[in-house]
Amino acid sequence: MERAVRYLVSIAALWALWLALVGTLDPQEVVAGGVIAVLVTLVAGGAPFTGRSLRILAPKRLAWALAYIPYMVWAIVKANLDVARRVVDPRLPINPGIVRVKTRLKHPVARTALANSITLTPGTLSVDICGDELYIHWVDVQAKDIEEATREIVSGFERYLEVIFEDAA
Amino acid sequence: MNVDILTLMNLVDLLICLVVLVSAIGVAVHRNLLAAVVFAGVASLAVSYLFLRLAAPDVAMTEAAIGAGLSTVIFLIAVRKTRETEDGS
Amino acid sequence: MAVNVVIGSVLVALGAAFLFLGALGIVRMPDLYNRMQAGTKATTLGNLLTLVGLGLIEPAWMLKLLLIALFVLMTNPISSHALARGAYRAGVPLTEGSVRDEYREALEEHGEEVPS
Amino acid sequence: MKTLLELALVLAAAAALLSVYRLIKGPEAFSRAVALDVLTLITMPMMAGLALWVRRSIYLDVALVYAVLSFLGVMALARYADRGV
Repeated sequence: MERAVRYLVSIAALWALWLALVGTLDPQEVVAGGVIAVLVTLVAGGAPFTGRSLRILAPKRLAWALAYIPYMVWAIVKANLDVARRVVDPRLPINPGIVRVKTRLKHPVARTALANSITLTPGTLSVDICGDELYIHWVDVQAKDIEEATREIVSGFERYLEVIFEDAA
Repeated sequence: MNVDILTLMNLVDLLICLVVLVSAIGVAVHRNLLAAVVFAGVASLAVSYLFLRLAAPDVAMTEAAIGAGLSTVIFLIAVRKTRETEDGS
Repeated sequence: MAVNVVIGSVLVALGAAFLFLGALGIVRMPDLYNRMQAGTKATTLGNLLTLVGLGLIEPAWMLKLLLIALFVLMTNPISSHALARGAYRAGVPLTEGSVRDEYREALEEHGEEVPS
Repeated sequence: MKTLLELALVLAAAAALLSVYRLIKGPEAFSRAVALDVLTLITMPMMAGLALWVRRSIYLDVALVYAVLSFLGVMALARYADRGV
């Protein structure tokens, strides 16, 4: 049962992607997209939605994911204004270094999303993940120790990503 | 400053031609093969834009697939299997 | 003049300005990692704004342009992360004025060789 | 509105010029790779703008293909530095 649902979700997602890319509802394209979506799903064994990640479609998680979008957009805009200010300033005010932070997230997808979010936000660029520690290049190092760095960089995203991806929350 | 859009586009085309020239020279002169691979990627990017400008989207798409995807990966595999600089270190 | 064309043009110009700032960043910054900061962030937003602006000017293409923008938004941080990691492990140094490097300490703790 | 689009084109061309400077100068191969990444991200909106100018939506597909494949190329470069392709 679980397996059949997974296959159906995969087929629907691939079909929707095909139709979005061709941009028409011409019957030819609809039929071709359906056939190719089924073939790809059978060959890949429902790979895009394996294991427990189907549970990501629960309403609470979707609501938090929707709330995450404006938060992220605001963070990206802030990041860019920050970069613009630093780049056009003739004195080039930077104070760079690599700091270490800790994350509570366990799920690999959640960690990937966290690293991506960190890269897109003000002055930080994730360099490596090992275990639950992230190494982050920071243009303007403010924090003195690992707790402060974690609070400044990671906590804001963790609050959302924990609900969206983790089981415990 | 009221520049006609056609002449502006032609100026940009000239700039892109210059980029092709510069990156081709870069491929030829660089001893570090990794840098040469990057230059080849830029050359194929610029050539792809020029094909698009000459109203040949299919050729541009092929150039993108071959130049940016396939040849970069194949060059990197070849460099890894042999050596990193032309002098042999 | 239609209002969507006006907003779209403004967004395209703004996005091009951010692209320019990103390129200026990679020229002015002193080392690879700082360059990558400017390059990744500014060009991602510039790309998003230009693509969405073009979509507003031509609403029929909005869906496809949004797909391209979403793809860029998801892959660009990954590629810059991978590039930064590879560069650090290949021995590209931080700039002179860097205040701290906890990554090197951790790598040395794990007994991994880092060329410098 | 045409003026704004012209301004955008000039800014994008100037950005391309700056990143070509970094491409030539770049002390190590990875700085050049960053310049390649930025050049790709500049070229994609230029391709989309070209699509708008000639009103052919197939030009957008070229930009999409370019986005996918340049990601692949940069990832290959990064993996090369790490432990081989």
